[in-house]
Amino acid sequence: MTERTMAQALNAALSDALADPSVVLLGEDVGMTGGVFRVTDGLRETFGGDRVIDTPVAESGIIGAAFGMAVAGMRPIAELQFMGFSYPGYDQIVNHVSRIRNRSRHRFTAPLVIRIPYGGGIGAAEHHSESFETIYTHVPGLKVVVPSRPIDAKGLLASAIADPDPVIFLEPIRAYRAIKEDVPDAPYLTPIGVASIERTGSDVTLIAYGAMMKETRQAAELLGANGVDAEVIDLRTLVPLDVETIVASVQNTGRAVVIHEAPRTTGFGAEIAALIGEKALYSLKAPVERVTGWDVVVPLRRAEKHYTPGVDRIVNATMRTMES
Amino acid sequence: MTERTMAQALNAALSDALADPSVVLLGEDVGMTGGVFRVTDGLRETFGGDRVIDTPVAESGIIGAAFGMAVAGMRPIAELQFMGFSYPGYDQIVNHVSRIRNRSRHRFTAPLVIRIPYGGGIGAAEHHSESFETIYTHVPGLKVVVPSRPIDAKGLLASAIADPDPVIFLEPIRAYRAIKEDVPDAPYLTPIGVASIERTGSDVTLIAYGAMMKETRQAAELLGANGVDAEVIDLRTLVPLDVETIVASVQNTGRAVVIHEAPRTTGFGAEIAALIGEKALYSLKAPVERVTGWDVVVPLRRAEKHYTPGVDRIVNATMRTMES
Amino acid sequence: MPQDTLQILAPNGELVGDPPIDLDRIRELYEAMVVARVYDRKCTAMQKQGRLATYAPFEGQEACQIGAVAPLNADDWVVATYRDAGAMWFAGYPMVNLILGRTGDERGGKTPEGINVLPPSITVGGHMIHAVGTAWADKLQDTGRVSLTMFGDGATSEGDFHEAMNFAGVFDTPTVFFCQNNGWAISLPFEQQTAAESLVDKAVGYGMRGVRIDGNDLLAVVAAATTATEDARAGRGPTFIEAMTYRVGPHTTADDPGRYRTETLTDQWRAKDPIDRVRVYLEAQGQWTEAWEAGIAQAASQQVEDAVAEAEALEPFTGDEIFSAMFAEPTLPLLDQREMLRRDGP
Amino acid sequence: MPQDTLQILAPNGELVGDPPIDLDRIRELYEAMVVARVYDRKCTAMQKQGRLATYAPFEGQEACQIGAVAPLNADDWVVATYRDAGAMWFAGYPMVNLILGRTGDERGGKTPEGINVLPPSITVGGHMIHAVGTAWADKLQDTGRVSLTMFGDGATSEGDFHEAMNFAGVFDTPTVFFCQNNGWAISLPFEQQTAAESLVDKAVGYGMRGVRIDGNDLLAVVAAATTATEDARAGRGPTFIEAMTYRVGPHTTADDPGRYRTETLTDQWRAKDPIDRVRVYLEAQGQWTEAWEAGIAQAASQQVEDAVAEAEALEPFTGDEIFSAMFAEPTLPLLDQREMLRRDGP
Ligand SMILES: Cc1ncc(C[n+]2csc(CCOP(=O)(O)OP(=O)(O)O)c2C)c(N)n1
Ligand SMILES: Cc1ncc(C[n+]2csc(CCOP(=O)(O)OP(=O)(O)O)c2C)c(N)n1
Ligand SMILES: [Mg+2]
Ligand SMILES: [Mg+2]
Repeated sequence: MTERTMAQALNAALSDALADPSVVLLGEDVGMTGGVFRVTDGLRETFGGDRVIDTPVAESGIIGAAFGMAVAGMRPIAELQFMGFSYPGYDQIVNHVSRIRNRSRHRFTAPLVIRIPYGGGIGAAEHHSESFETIYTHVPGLKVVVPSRPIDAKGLLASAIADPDPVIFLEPIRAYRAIKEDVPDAPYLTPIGVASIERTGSDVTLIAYGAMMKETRQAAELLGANGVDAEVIDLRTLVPLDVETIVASVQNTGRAVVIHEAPRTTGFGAEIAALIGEKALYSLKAPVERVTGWDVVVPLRRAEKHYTPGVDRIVNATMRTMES
Repeated sequence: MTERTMAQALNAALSDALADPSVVLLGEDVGMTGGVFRVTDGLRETFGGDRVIDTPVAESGIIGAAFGMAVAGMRPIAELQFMGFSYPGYDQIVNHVSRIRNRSRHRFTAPLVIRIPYGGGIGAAEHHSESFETIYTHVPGLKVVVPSRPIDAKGLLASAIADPDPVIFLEPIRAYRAIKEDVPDAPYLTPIGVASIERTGSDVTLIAYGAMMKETRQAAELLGANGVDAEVIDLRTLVPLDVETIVASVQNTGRAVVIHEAPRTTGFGAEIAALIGEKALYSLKAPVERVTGWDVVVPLRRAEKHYTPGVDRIVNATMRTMES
Repeated sequence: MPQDTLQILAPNGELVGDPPIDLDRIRELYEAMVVARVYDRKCTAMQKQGRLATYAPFEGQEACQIGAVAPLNADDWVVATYRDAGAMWFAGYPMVNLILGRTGDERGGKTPEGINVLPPSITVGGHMIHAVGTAWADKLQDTGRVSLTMFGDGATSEGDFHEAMNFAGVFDTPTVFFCQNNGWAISLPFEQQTAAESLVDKAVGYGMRGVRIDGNDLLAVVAAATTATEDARAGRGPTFIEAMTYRVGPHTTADDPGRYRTETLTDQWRAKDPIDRVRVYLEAQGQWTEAWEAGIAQAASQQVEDAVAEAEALEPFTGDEIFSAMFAEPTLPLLDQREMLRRDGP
Repeated sequence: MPQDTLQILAPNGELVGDPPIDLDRIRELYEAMVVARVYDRKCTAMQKQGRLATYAPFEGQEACQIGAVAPLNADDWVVATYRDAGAMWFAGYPMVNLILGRTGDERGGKTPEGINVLPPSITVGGHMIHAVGTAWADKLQDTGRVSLTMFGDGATSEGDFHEAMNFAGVFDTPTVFFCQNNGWAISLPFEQQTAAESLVDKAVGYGMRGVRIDGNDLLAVVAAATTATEDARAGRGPTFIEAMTYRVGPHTTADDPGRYRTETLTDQWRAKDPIDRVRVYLEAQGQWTEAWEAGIAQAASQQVEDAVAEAEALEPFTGDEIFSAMFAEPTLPLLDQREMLRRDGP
């Protein structure tokens, strides 16, 4: 066990993975500088510039080349610098990465991980605060994973790399260094597709993932202090979703609040709310509340706070569900 | 009045719009051939190659150039050949088209229409049957319009072109020539953001848009014959959504089925279901049913029928809501 | 032909350079071109009968289709397009797979083990970088394989072409970029696709070798492709080949070229037919008989018929099967959806 | 400098070619370079104090920043990047707007009426095509305006660069492509971005005029930019300019260049400073005094301080305001969300 930030935990998973010679890491500035967020720090020194590859500024090229490598039997890990810079690679992801297995009926596959730092809360420049996970969850053939804490980050990334199919691995920027926790030193796999009940509770289910887990945990504490016993679910994987855990919890509590910083319309919260409506309608004591980012461009530093859901917003929404 | 297919109605709207010299039309094969679907037939002959512009095969370039033209005060209409070919232009749409007004606080704007044929049902090759409207509805700053019939197509396209903001105009491929109806010859505007109640009913609300309106209308007839009185809403606009019309209807009927051919997870049906859950929970007599495409690549011709929701699937889902 | 265009066999069947291969090999490649043309015409005909979906004929481009692939090893990568059925077939992709694809059946995409021909790219431009990735993997793993990517003039307008060329240059991958400049991107003539004189002018901007060839000259194609393939295999990096050819047929069976071009130019190109000139040459060398060609054509025609029959005889996918190749194992949500389809029907 | 690189004023301040402008104009542009440098250093300093968000300094690139813009008219388009604050300012974008942007306030993006400088592009590569679109509109509407787009060496790796260059060539738009090849795309040196010798080698592949210049030579920059601008305005189409320069500072205030480069090369470039050489030249011509420069610097410093103070004094956006510029009029769903924010708080 070593105390690690999420960035360090991810670094450890990458380092473990690179022991396999078919794994390579590629992206802008991942080598010499160790990446914008230093997640790949030291890896080039250890594994060499042929394995930890600094590429030109070309997201479509990075993903397309990684795809070709994966098809040829390697296990590439592509890093994009920010989600706001992932869109030039979107065509490659949708039209090729997600489809080659189906297109070739299992003959060719793309066991590739695309790591994308996402989310706001650090007062960054435009395009540096995006949460557009929906544009990936909507694409058949992709798995979408979002760790919220160091220990999961390491195990989930290891699973993503080992996965026979392409995984979009979303890394919440403001969680990179937010907390440290004990992370095992030996490699381990945290399964994809399994949510984690972080706190059990009987009054209401709070469902979140990634960076918003922080505010969600805080809200749960605050609610607890006010006599509301919240169950907290960290989804960890968006696709394939652990529907069972969500539904079982809501059937028990009768109330749900789903939290994300992505824009509201067709955000992932819509999917969760729809599913709950489908599978647990008769348990619901109150409408499912969605606490989300707004349908606006994430404001810049001076006004960003109006965008990202804060503890208050979660608490207020939860209290509203308690009134019914 | 002239009987027109949707393709002809769109052609008429484009022809009307081109009377304004600031309007130009650009895209692959829109000029000499009149477009893959012949929607722009004859326009180059009438307005010349400078106004109806055949471009190189470069979707990002088409949208980016159209964006620049719009910023400089023109009213470009960009055509992409199929939604499956729209992804290379996604970055331009998300990072520039949708944002320039906010980025410049109204100083620069992008009054631009991006026409995208979408949807399946014609047994086309891979990438030619996509319904990924979610990747546009999720983007703040875009309007998303989907006509289902000739008369709306003409009026909505005219409104889209007149709109001061960017509009993603989705044209259901299999509705291009499916029906003819009387369409006024003079220009007119059908307002964006207003759904149409196509059939009133008291038992259940069927909500759909675009190509799926055909099966939805048929299902409603069939249900009617079986004593189930369905209200049918054609959304016509996905963003901004006419929430009021939906909610009022469901409050009245107590049941809802939402139908689209897009993949299920974070499809637009999730948003509708979530909204109904939020605003009409206590009216609901049964879970909102989502009748959607599956989370798979749209199958090719020989198996496509398993993908696109058919009348049976809509009827069965509706009957299930009636049982509660 | 513009200047600096490699030509070895002139349209009249006379040698104007040194053949890169011997007569036996020329006969083999000639045979392949004939099969390709028969296949191509047969598909067009079957499409008209409604037995195939839209088809993109490559008539006029047979020298490229066969010559580009000729120098490859059996396990080299081929990453090509909807118009490259001839090349894919010659590289080992079975005809029945090609036909299955054209009937609208995903099983066409299942390349046999050991053959590294990817299913055809339907989108324009996105696939070239894949041949950089496969080549890069081969370079890193020292397999000695080469990746050939084939694409049209139109594809060079896409940003992905640029990124592919740039990556190949920077990472010095064993990739052969084979561009069939057939004069058209659907209705857009070459002159309106770029202000450059020639696509080969782009190579220098990527620090890449570039060569322009008569794409209707089998021997020029083989010569250029062989050099490029050998260079790639020997670790000398990528090459860009611009083959000047012409699509004499429609863009696809759904296209009406009368809307955008006259027959005059097309007829000029028909006169430069890639098969005719090899026939004239072979005949002059006493290497061709009508009976031999008729036999090949007959067998090819039968092969296509058989493939279509085989494809049609195959039961279409069940509903269950559409869920079965999205992931190595269907996920729980997919199984749930499969259940819904079973329950409510399509 | 590689061969074929236009230079007029050598690093030692001596003329090696014909100045394209007279001494008065050189003094004006010198003054602008000084203001730009003061602004740049001041921003870096203020960022360290936490008063500005991440800042991307352009020190070493002042000749490009000022010279590229010098030939423009007041209403020409400027479509540039996060590193082009000097150019944007000189083109009429107020300093307070630049600063507002750097404090993280959208109001910085509100260019004054009449000035056609777009807010800086933060994404790399996507903006160049916008300058093709604006230029195309101007061509269609015969306004006589020109569009200048500025970008780095790194941006030429993006597919969008290719599409922009290609469209400009094909549609012959009045666009000036001004590439500051400053040697780095963050940590990636130029040699690893492309296998080409030089970026200007790309121009021929687009049928475009291309010229490589000493980007630290104000007079070479002005000469090349003037020719390109005049050509564009006269309907002679686009030009690609590769200006060889160097980013002597970090990529941004968040970057540590020590991770990827040594100071040796940087020091060599410092010796070729774009401001120093003009000073030496002007001084030799009796056109420069220390007092004059101090005055300019002092005023510039004050201007930056004032702009930061003004920006800080501005009330930050209310919650309501984040909804107010998504559309001409907020949509009903947005008004609904505004209500939710009012109700539940942030
Ligand atoms: C990304 C994308 N955009 C548009 C299309 C539609 N389309 C199909 S073929 C074609 C023209 C391609 O021309 P070229 O590359 O020269 O190949 P050719 O058809 O001549 O063989 C176009 C525009 C597509 N398939 N993919
Ligand atoms: C699409 C996109 N990808 C990646 C980035 C991250 N990024 C910011 S600046 C930069 C390097 C750009 O280099 P260059 O174009 O040479 O400009 P310079 O910074 O040297 O002025 C990168 C990769 C981005 N902003 N946008
Ligand atoms: Mg072509
Ligand atoms: Mg640079």
